[in-house]
Amino acid sequence: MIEIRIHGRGGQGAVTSAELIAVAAINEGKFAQAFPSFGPERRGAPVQAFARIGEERIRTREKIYHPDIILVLDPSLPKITKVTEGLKENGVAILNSHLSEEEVRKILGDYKGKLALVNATKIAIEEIGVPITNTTMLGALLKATGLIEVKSMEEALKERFGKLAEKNIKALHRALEETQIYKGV
Amino acid sequence: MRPELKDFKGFNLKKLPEYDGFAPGHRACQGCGTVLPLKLALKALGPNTIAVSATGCMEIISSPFPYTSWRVPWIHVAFENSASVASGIEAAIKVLKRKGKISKREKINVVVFAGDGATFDIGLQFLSGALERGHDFIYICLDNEAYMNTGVQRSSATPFGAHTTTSPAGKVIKGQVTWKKNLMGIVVAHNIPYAATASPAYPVDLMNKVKKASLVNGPAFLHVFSPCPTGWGCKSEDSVLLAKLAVETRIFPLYEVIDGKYILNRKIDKPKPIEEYFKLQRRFRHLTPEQIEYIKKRVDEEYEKVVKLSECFGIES
Amino acid sequence: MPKDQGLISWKELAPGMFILEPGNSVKFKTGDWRAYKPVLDKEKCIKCGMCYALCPDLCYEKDEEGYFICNLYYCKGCGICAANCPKNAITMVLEEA
Amino acid sequence: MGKRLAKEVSIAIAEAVAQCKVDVISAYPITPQTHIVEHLAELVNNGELEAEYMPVESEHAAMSACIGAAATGARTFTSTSAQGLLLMYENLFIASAFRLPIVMVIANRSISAPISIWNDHSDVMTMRDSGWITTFAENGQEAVDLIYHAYRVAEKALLPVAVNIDGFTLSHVIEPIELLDQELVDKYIPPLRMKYKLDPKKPITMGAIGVPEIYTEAKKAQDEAFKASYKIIVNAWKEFEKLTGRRYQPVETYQMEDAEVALLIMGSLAETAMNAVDFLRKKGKKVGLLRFRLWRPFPLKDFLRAIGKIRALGVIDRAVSHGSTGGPVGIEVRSALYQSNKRPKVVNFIAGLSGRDVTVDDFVELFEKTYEAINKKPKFSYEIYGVKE
Repeated sequence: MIEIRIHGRGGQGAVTSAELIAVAAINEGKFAQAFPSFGPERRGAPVQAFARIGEERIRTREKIYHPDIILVLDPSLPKITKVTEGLKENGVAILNSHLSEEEVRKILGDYKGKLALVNATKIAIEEIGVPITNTTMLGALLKATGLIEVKSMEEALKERFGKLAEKNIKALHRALEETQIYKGV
Repeated sequence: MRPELKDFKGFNLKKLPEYDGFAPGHRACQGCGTVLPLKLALKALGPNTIAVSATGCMEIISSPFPYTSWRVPWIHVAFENSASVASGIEAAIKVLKRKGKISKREKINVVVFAGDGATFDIGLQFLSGALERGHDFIYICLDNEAYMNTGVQRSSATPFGAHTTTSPAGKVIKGQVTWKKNLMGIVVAHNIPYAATASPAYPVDLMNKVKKASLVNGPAFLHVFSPCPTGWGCKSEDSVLLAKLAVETRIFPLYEVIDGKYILNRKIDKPKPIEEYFKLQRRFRHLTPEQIEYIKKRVDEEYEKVVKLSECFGIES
Repeated sequence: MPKDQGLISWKELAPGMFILEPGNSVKFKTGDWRAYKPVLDKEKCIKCGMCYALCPDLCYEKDEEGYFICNLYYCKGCGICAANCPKNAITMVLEEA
Repeated sequence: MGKRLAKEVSIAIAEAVAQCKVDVISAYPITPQTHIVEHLAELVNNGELEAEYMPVESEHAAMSACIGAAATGARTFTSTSAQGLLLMYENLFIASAFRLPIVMVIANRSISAPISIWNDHSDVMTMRDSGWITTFAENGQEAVDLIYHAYRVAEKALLPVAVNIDGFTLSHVIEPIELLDQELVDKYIPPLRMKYKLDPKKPITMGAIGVPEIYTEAKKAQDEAFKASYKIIVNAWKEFEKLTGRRYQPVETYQMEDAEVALLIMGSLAETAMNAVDFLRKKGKKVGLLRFRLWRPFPLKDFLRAIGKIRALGVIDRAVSHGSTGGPVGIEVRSALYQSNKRPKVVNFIAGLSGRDVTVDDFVELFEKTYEAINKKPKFSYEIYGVKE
């Protein structure tokens, strides 16, 4: 079972990305679960959403304390919250950032594991016209982990966004191309 | 005028319908001026009616198991929520008609009977919700100006100065200290098609209003003056007389509000002295001349408001 | 306690304790609440129906001649009919013991 | 069979309610049940569901409207949580006494104060004496199946049914769910025909005064009907199994065959607890798990059968009964065992209040505490677990 924690700000679509991950995985015949963090936070506040994917029925309702993957939608978040908290040693941190690996590692502090970086804000503005990075970051997730097939995610996006899916799919593909992956140090 | 009321025909005292939705053998007090308008309303509505009662005297006196005075289907749920119960019934009828489970041609009246406590106080929010949602139902408030069922406690419908067990005529504070809540104003503010005041002293007028209420599409509201010999401390034979005096002294003006337009039904140019009304009731016995003076002034003011409202719409009664 | 005071087996109750017989309070006598009874003077009566309309206890029934007659099985003796008769055709008379 | 789709549990519940061809929905928003009634509003406004949608002004009105509509012969639905359930409280008793087949989903949430939107069972435990058939779902699939089941049972038993789903931890989770095909739903839930209803053609009086000479009989009749609903419930589940292959029982067991220590849980936490059972079993500990799917009527016989030969039972309550001898479930279970020859030691934990996570590690610890009770009399009649001292 793979556990994913998504960091975003209220209104950036963190919950939607968790949902899309689950939908895509379930449509592939896998088992999955997605749920938001249930807080009083409103638009703008740092929020989390969670997803689990497994080959067998998922039978836990715990929160996710030791994720395999973290997905950070907003470039400013690592400075204000410890996004890598509990991340497994062999896990992967996928971040929206225009900075270099070195600079990002500096911000993350003691994090030594695998890293994936993409300037998702830039892609989202160029492709979708708004700095909402959730679908772009899904591209980075797919690139970094291969957890879900690109086609399944495209289908999930179509199902979720209808006419607006096309732009999001474009953003997803750009992230697939532009995401840089760095091994652990 | 609303199209539903175009061909309206009133009742004739000599030829009232024979059907009574309410049966004798009920346990109301001698001379009850609350069951009287209830009986008249059910007569006006006829058998194709579903009635809802709020908790209160009328519910108690009509249904001590195994007896019921209701010839129409009737439900009592609780004190405050009869408007919501009625709106559920109305919604059910609407959808079951659409689904063909109730004949579309069948016109079923849904009517609520609730006292002043159930309407002015504890059920006001429920009434507001049901009126705002626009259900096709009739809400009849039988206002006997206090919580009679529990032993004559004051409500927000109790008139200024009246003695009740929770607004007693004490040595310092003499009876109810607040003016009666303007319920009609609140109801009319919901922009419902039909609202009216009525009195059992004018039985045909009351029945006509009930019939109009049933004819309009959407919510209708009747505020009915309902004398209570037990709670008011009057003779049982005087309840109709008091209902009449309340109109003739301008205390309880009779009017209708159709689509927001006020129609004064009975203009009282020479009002009877208010003392005539007071002296028949023990609840007003303690009133000081100052209190009476204040009441007179305020009654005239409130009456004039209704006159002005009806004049500004220019509809003659 | 006799059945008509409500004491019946729980097995005989309709679901919800619903009463299935509409208006069965007609069986219940309220006439014994009365101290005074209304007496009609047919000479004065104009058959206007005011007593019929205003009786809170639904006592009045029309007879074959069109007079409204008080059913003393229900009449509680409130006197509203007498007080509101436009022709003073009804008088309240003390019940004989 | 229906298609397996990724759905938020609330959305799936709303779709199942729609499949049951509900006539009247009365709704008032309260977190975390809102998604259910929002989706029903969408279905009605998009013309996908022929029903009257009543956006009422309070939960009290919501239940009142359900009573009115059900009394008129309509199939009804409402949903609420926490304070909303408490606001409709007096109506709960009236709905059941009137034998009205109302179906309600409660997205369980803790009661104020302090105000909290998160999940526990303190709301539903307040209504345990209200005469509602009460079931608890463990996961999204079960939540949906319990909806179908609720209409079938409610209308056969003429009693209202409350289906409980854990707020957020179920209501807001997306997971794979299979809705039934419409034909199967139609087969399972025939059209509602009420023998007694508000009908001018056959007038009846509902809600007469129960004088002292009849109130006791009325309650006895209601109680007998309520107890008799057990059979209807079990049969409805059997029928459901025949149609779908999905098996439901009043008391679910996990690894109970040879268990010597067990935990008893209701709702979605039981799934997490299974992982603790697996973990301890691997270490050779004979532990098992019990779960009440049916809470009212209380499945006494199933429970006594299910406990097998355990020596200690840890009952996990998700509500406090202040100053009592245990949590609501703990009290009930002890009382059930009193009449039985089988008397495992019972320890009672109150855990997972207001969304406080109960993890696999926690369940392992709770098993250990329950083990201790075999040889050592617990010092407490109940323990609020995990509280910070």
